[in-house]
Amino acid sequence: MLYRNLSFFLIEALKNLKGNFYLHLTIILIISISFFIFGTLLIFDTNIDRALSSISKDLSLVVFLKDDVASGSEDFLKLKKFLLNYPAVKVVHYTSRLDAYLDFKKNFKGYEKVVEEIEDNPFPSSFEVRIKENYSNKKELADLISILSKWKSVEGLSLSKDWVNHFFSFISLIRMVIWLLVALIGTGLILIIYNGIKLTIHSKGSQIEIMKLVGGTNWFIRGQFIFEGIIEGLLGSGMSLLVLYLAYNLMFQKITGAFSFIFPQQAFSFFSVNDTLLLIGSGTILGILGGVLSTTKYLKN
Amino acid sequence: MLYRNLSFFLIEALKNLKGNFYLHLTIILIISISFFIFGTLLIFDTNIDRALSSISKDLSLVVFLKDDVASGSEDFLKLKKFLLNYPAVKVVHYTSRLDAYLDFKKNFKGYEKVVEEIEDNPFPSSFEVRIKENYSNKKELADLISILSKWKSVEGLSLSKDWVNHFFSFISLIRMVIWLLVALIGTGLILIIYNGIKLTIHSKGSQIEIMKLVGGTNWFIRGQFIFEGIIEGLLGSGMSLLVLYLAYNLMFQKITGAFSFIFPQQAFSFFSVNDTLLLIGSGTILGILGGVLSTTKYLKN
Amino acid sequence: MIQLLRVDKVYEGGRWALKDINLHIKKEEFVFITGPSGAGKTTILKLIYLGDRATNGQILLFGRNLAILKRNSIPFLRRNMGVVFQDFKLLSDKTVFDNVAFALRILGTRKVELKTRVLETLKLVGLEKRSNEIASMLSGGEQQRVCIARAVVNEPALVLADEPTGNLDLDNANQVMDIFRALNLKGTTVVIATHNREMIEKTGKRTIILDSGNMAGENLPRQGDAL
Amino acid sequence: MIQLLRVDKVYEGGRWALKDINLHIKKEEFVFITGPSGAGKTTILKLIYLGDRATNGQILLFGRNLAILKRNSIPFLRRNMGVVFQDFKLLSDKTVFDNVAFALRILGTRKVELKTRVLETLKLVGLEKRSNEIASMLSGGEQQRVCIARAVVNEPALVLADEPTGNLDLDNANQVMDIFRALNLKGTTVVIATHNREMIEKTGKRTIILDSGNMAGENLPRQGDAL
Ligand SMILES: Nc1ncnc2c1ncn2[C@@H]1O[C@H](COP(=O)(O)OP(=O)(O)OP(=O)(O)O)[C@@H](O)[C@H]1O
Ligand SMILES: Nc1ncnc2c1ncn2[C@@H]1O[C@H](COP(=O)(O)OP(=O)(O)OP(=O)(O)O)[C@@H](O)[C@H]1O
Ligand SMILES: [Mg+2]
Ligand SMILES: [Mg+2]
Repeated sequence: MLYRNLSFFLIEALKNLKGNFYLHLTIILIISISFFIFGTLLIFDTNIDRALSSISKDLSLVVFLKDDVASGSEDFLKLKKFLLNYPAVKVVHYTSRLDAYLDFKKNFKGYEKVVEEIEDNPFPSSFEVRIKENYSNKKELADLISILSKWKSVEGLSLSKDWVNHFFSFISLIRMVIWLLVALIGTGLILIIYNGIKLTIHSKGSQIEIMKLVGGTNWFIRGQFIFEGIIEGLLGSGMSLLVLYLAYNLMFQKITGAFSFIFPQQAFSFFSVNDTLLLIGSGTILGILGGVLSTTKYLKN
Repeated sequence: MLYRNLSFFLIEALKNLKGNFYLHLTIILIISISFFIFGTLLIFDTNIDRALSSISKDLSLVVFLKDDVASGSEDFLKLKKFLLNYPAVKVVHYTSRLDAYLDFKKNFKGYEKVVEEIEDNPFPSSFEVRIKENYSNKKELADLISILSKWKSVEGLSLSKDWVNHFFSFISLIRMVIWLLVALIGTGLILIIYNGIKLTIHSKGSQIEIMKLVGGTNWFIRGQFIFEGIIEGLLGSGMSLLVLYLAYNLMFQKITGAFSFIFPQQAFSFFSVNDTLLLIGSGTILGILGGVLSTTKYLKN
Repeated sequence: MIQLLRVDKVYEGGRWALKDINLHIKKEEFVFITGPSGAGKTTILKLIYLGDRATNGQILLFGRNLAILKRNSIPFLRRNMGVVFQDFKLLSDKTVFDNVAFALRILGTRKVELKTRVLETLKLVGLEKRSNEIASMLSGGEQQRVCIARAVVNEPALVLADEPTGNLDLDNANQVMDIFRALNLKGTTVVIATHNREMIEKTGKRTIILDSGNMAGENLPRQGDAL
Repeated sequence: MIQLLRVDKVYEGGRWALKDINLHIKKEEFVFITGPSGAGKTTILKLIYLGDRATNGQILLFGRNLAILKRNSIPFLRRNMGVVFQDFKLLSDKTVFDNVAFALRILGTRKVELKTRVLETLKLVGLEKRSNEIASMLSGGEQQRVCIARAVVNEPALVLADEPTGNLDLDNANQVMDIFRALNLKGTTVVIATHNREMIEKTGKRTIILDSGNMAGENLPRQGDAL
């Protein structure tokens, strides 16, 4: 009897979906678009969050060398060795004057002419020294800066957190807007879904009424509406994930390009399989809830 | 007769709104949320766009001075005069060694200790030279860099477009996501609204049918549904603007704070009166269209 | 007034609801259409009030050929008819008054006159005290009478009534028939589809008998009666 | 079987639909309820099938007091009744078959048996060939017969029929009455609300007469007939 009922429910649900096509298309679209928006914002936010948590640890110190310090010279090697052995230092990366010049040319598209017309290469060679996370607030770092600022081959120092700082406050603005959007859209969606259900009630009300008058129990009547809800929820969340995935693949080049330029150590990624299942699961639950709630009012008396 | 009809339509529209409360609340909410999303994205995008167009012109050159050049010395004054008179230069701003030190302390919260334990102030004094827009690609700029790099009080140069560059690619990523969202939400909304209308047709179908059978002309029947649409559109767009405005005011401090930190010359602003009217106008038009379209099918035969 | 010439009606799905119907109803005539359930009574009326189009044949109404009538002329043609539908077709969330008034509102009747006429007509069907109640809350017979009031409120040239007394007791049914007869005497053409033999016999008017979509016979009006 | 003790029904808005009704319908009885439009016939049936609750008084059905019946017992009580509604209440976008089958599906009847019984019942009302048509596409009388088929398909202990022949011609009406009589002979209690005096007289069963919500009289069954 259970199997007979379940298959009857499924068939009736499919018939209802077909019969009331526009109602259900609308519900599916609403679910789908909600999930799409949430999905996009989530993907975006997760990626930024991950990137930020990696970048914020990368405090780095740029040590500019005097122009007369050659890359193989004794002083150069001594400095390099000192840096490599210093406890607070994680990685050391050397940029020659030529590299700096080429970097500049690459980063300042449109200014190549300016640079080419400069007779001397104005860019100093430098060591970029990445500091270990747990040292960033310690005396060793202060000592390092002290020592380096007195080192005779060193022309200057720069703690390269400048743009990152501006960047952080900008990102926090963006994330604030994102969460503002999520909160307000979320509230709105709950209202829409709640009212959409009331709407469904109105459109299904007379049918439910009749089924009750003929002696259907609450759960027997609910059966088909719950199946309807499940189908809607699955289709809605599934569709949004599909569109999201297609969009992600379509834009992959551009997004990952832009992203990796800013966060070189961080790949821009889609949802994990777990997250995907979670989203589809919550779509289904939304659908079941919709089916139960939408019938509850008419089943009350 | 026209006046009699119009007031009848308005009254019937209001009765319909009351009678079919949840249907209309849903429609209003859908319109409202759509406008809200568009509004937020538009405000955000317009502001960024405006800020970018101002910032992208601000190429600036930082001239670091040797530690032994005092701020009143002859060399200092000579360099300052030279910079101020140079044709490509727009504004010159001096930062003393102490200023640089304090700036650093301010910008690197959490590193104060590091800095305090450094015995010598390691930060050079500098002139920040803002370049006139139309000079940014010209020989004068190259010459300036050439001259400065040979100037004896000058320790080094830096074209400060570094963080701005990263920043730009990040912003372009954000804007790409925004427009991707807008495009997809837009498509989705058109579908939702179209189907919402079909849904309205179903819920109003029998009423329209009956009115026709009793001899109502198409426009007589449409009258009240158009009024319904207008009311929905006005309420929908009005509500979204109100929420948007409240959110804007509530977050004003934080948003403008973060914004002005990044774009100091640019105030973060809400829609202009014109834009507001435009949005409300398009809400109304959407409503009218909804009313006309939703009745068209049943009026066909 | 109404002329059907070799009219067929085949519904989607292939059901022949009417086959080769020829019928002439004159101005100011009072005609019954009868026949068993599913004979095609409602279908004939539907074709006349343009609720559907004939599959084959010609229908002339008020001197116009319905087959070639333009869509936007339909409302104006309908304003000359009052129709009592078998399933009432009331605006279920509107009051009794608004339901009846609708037929006058589309004609642009002035407020005061509209009110008087609606209440007068409701009195005829015994519902004058119910004018502010919502239509769907009335009993079956009461709803049927609202529908009749709506059909006659604008004193149309033609009244089509489909089973107008199916939900009424004898007294109310007689009252309704009196209304139709009175209208008929004032010049309105009346066509009533019904299975109620008693009513037909008592009234003694011309009666067209349908069976499974075919014309199965015709009883002429009793002597001494008008057309 | 059914007992109404001093039952009042006041609808929202203050309309007294029933006043101080006392009524006892025995098991296997066949009873008519009659009275003019708006008398309260439909309301009495509604109270019995629990479509609404009485304002005052007690109703006992199958030995249970409806005033204190729990909500989730209602469906099981209803499965012992078949109801023919005055406005049919068919699932309008489902087929004739599905409409009738629904009353069996909720009982968990097996597929094969379900099909046989639905088709048999449709045959009784002369619609066996229409089982795959959508209910809303049928004529008024055909819809009424579907509704009757649904009410009797599970051979319930009690049949309530509200104006079950209002849209039917004489032949079909007689056929329907035959079905009710046959069920009654097999032990089903039958209560029919109708304004059709002819039918009441011909059948000669006990008749309760309502007027404006009051019990206005009662005709006892003709001699020689069963209860
Ligand atoms: N919309 C429709 N689609 C398909 N078939 C239809 C439709 N309307 C009516 N029919 C069929 O056409 C035939 C004639 O129907 P009609 O409603 O004219 O009968 P009727 O004489 O009014 O019967 P009743 O006395 O039962 O109201 C019936 O067999 C009916 O099933
Ligand atoms: N839901 C309701 N709300 C308010 N009043 C109602 C409601 N249902 C019925 N009534 C009123 O109660 C009274 C009795 O109605 P009921 O439907 O029982 O009459 P009836 O005897 O079935 O009449 P008919 O022969 O016309 O079907 C009527 O005056 C009716 O208007
Ligand atoms: Mg009919
Ligand atoms: Mg009734």
